[in-house]
Amino acid sequence: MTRRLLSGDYPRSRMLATLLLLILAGLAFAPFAFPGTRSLDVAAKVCVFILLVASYDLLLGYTGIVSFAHTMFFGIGAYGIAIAATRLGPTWGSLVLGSLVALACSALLSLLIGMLSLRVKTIFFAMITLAVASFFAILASQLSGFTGGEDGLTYKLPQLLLPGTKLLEAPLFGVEINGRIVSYYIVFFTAAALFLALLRVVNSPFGRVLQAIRENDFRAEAIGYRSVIYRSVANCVAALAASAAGILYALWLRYAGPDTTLSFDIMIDILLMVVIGGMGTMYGAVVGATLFVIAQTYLQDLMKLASDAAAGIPLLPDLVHPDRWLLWLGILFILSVYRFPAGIVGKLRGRQ
Amino acid sequence: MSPEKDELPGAVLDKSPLALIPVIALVALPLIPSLPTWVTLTVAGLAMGMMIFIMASGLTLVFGLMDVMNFAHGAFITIGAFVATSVLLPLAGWTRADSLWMNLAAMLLAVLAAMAVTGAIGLAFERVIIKPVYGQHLKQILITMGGLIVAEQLILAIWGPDMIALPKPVTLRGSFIFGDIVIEKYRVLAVLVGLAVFAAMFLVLNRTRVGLLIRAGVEDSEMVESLGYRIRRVFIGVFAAGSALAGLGGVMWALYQETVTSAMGMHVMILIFIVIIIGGLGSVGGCFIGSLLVGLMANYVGFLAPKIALGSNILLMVLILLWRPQGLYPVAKR
Amino acid sequence: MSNLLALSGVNTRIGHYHILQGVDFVVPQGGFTMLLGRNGAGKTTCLRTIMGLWKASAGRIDFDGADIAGRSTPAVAQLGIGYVPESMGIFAGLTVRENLTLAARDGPIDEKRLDWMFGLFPALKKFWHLPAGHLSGGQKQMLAIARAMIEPRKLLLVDEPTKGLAPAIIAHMVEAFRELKRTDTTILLVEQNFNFARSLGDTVAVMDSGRIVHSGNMGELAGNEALQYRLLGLSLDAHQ
Amino acid sequence: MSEPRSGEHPVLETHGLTIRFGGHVAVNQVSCAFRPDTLTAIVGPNGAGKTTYFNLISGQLRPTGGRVTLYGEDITALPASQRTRRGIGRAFQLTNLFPQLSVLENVRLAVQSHAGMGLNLFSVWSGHVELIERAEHYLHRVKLTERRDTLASALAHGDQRKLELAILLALDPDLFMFDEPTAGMSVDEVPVILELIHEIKSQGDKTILLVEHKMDVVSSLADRIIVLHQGELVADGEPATVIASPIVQQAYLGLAGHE
Repeated sequence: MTRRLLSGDYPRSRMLATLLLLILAGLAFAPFAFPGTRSLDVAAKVCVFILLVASYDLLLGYTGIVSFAHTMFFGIGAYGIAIAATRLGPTWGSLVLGSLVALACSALLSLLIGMLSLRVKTIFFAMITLAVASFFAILASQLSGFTGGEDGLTYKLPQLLLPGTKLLEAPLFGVEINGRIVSYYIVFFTAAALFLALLRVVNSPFGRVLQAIRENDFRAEAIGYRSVIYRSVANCVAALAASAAGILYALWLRYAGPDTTLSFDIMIDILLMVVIGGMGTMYGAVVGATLFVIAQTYLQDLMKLASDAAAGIPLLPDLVHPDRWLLWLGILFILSVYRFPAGIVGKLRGRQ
Repeated sequence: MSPEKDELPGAVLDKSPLALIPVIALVALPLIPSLPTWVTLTVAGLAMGMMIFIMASGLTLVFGLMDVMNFAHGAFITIGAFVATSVLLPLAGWTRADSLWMNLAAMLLAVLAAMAVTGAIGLAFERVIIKPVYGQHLKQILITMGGLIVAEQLILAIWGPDMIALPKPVTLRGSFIFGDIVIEKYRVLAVLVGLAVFAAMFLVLNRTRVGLLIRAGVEDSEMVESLGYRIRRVFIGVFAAGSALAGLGGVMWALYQETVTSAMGMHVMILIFIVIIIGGLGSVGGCFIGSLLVGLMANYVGFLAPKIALGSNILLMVLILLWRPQGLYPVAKR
Repeated sequence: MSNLLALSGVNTRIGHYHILQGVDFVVPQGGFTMLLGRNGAGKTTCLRTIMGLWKASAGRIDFDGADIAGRSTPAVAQLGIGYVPESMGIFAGLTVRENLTLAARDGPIDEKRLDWMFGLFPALKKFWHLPAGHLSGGQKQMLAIARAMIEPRKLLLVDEPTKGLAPAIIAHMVEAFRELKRTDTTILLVEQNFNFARSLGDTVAVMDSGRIVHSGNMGELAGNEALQYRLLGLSLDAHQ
Repeated sequence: MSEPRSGEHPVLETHGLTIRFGGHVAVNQVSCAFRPDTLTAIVGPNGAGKTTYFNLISGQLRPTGGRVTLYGEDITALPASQRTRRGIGRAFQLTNLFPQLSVLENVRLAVQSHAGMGLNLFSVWSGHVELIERAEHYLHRVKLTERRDTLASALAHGDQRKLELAILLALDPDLFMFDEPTAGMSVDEVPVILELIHEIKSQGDKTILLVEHKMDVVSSLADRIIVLHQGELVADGEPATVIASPIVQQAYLGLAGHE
């Protein structure tokens, strides 16, 4: 059973397995273990980003493609729900329709980009995706009648998902079972299922071909694999998964805007998570996303203490200022690329 | 893609991409209601193109020579702009004086300071960040992205997160007016500086021994070493020079916009990438033409349909890639 | 005759491959040494290791009285070694003149030497201002050789100068090398064309699988068909 | 692939095949037909265009002129991967593997390609036991079974050449192309390779092209020799005849002055 679920790709490290189980348990019981709006927000964000980062790992770690358009697909998913819910009203039907349209758009766009530019060198592709993604972000803010522009869209969801909806009369384990809990578990289970699906993809015959192409695409062609097709399919699968993550995020936030889904800052966050967690491992996405989101939320509190303590010393307070937390992650990122390309997961596996 | 094609400015054999500039200008002519407006927009477009060229040329030259694409180049532009604020704001007396020479002297100081700082950072960047990942494109992208993250945070730590206003020096404000034609003075300066940079690059590359070394190094650096030259030193020099040009571009762009933000480098990076893709990765001549095309396109479309200005540049990029999948002047090597 | 160059126990690894596995041979001062062997034997790697383009993992490379193993390529070149790689390494976008100007490290090209070179390779004079990419294969090879000797060098390393050239051009090349020989140039030349090698070589070293399997003077090898067959697989009558 | 394959119908033909690099014509107007159950050796001096001719046939290069047909069908425009899928298998001169994958995985990927399972996204690769068994079979044939879990990059040179051949066998092609299969091998490793080529040949329905320098190898294996010189086909025929012809004596072996 476990073997089937994990597609035969085990953590291969006791430490890593323990860490993953802890994260799984934490997320599965988050509403009860960490009650409170802020911590549930953190848990939901972790779920969404695990999926988002895992889908990026399929591209970066397994296929060796650097794309800067991943947030674009994330955004398409989020805006799909947002626009459908705004225009067609808060019904299940409109959510399904919005999701399907968003997924179709992502599939089409990713195949188009792939076919047009995946033949070329890594750098060329990275530059083109960066240009296309920024164009898309600007488009979203320009078409304000449709997308809400810079302000984004806030919308209602079906009754079942609203905080005001109580499902049980009495609280369960001291927690009131309302629409937010339902939303959370939709996010959690969908993200978990899709993560396992991605784990399956990288361990499928297809996934092995991707790694072969990453290693030596000339030879992969010579033994009969047309690399542009494989890269395009990988690009498309990753785009679909990113859009799914966007859909979940929009469901959770009941809001979609450029800053939460399309901005280049999120692209940088994804890069940080995948590299620090461990490229080409899938589990790196779980570890990286969890650590990052927790750091984003709680590290700043810690840094505030440090910053106050360093008051009076020139520049140092600025460097450990809570707003500068990315500085330290950036340095960790550079060290990861040089010293441990397989990230935290690689480190943990290496110890065994 | 014949291998003997020369990729350097002036020695460009293939003329058809050059013709794109007048073609775009002529296509725009009937669409724009009046001739003076067209002239104004054309000059504005060329000026914008020149500034983009200053910022992009260093990046593409470094790629052509060292096969390194520095995704943190935008941060150098931002740093150049912030250094300009640190120099020009205390020199308010010079910039507010109604004397062209005082104004230019202040600008020159700012430019020199910006170029010195970004050049030095470039040098350190090459040694610490890029040197270990030569030839590994994927790691290069990642590592320079890491450099970008760190650099942006350092900028925020030093100059703060707020937008800084940077007014143009007094005598460079306003416009020359010829009848109905209005030409901003600063744009004239931008065109002059851009032409000077292009001419300087052309002369260095084609008329000096260092230029000969660089051109040979772009083709086959191993052979240059086999002839007894320490090409690495030339490479590092070019990297520092490319970074210094980013600093110069940052000053020019900041004064053009009259505001400096920590995100400005990233914004122009998009334009710079479009320009480099259009021109062909590593080609300085292609970069020059690409910059002018993008500058003109942005101004014409910005006037006709402001909402799709950036989209028009993406469209231009896609069209050119459909015509020439590796850009206007593909650099055939490696 | 003293030895200008001597390799002893040279090992070279490229990535995971152990290409040179203890190479020993000498290049006597003032003579032509031919390095022969089958494809993949390690001849090119040998020249590249001498040039410092690959780093020897073990062994000594003594040139003109100093161990140059481990020195950088520019440093090796500055000691007076000229190199003509198999690919010829022509700068296609530079003119013939620029190619030669760059090769003249010590300043302007010596006119007398240039005239002598034009005598050897008239095509270079004809196409002086043409980008070198427009030259034919043979002309490129001539430019590559001219570039390596535009200034006096103590030693020339030449990798398969006859590769892909027509017989008439090879004959011309032989003449040019004979002319060079009269100037007491020392040359280490990698070759597959045995006839060419025989007509020029004074001494010979034969490589196989990353080792030297034979070395001696050329006359001995040229006169011994059984040895040729054993070392180079050169025989027409063997299996008829 | 449904075309008849009797001895008279060529499997592969090149028609006026030509490629220029700048001013240099590497392969010039080469027309030649290859029939099944025939081993053709392609010989010629270094730089004669043999490997380039191979690259044109297997699709690594596109010709500037001429056509390549497989069972009469024009495949000039097909990429290398499609030609492999249609039955052209090629071993490379310079070893060209997946260095960071295991020996078994290198072969398994070829088996998987032949089985047409590359686009299978939702099954676990290790569950396809039949593919792994077939890969093991091919490893056994080249005597590499013991190294199955080694990374390809860690193999000795001779073993890498063997792995190269195992990959080729795993593709189960109709047309085998060997580019100097014994280059750089030690003397005791060569017979393994030659025996393997002999086995393939004795299957009877395969077409084999072989680029080789060693004349003893060529004359013991080949049914036919073609000679390339300066990119042109200068001789074609029975081994004994071709080797004895004056043009070959001069052009290929450079032994015109054979005392």
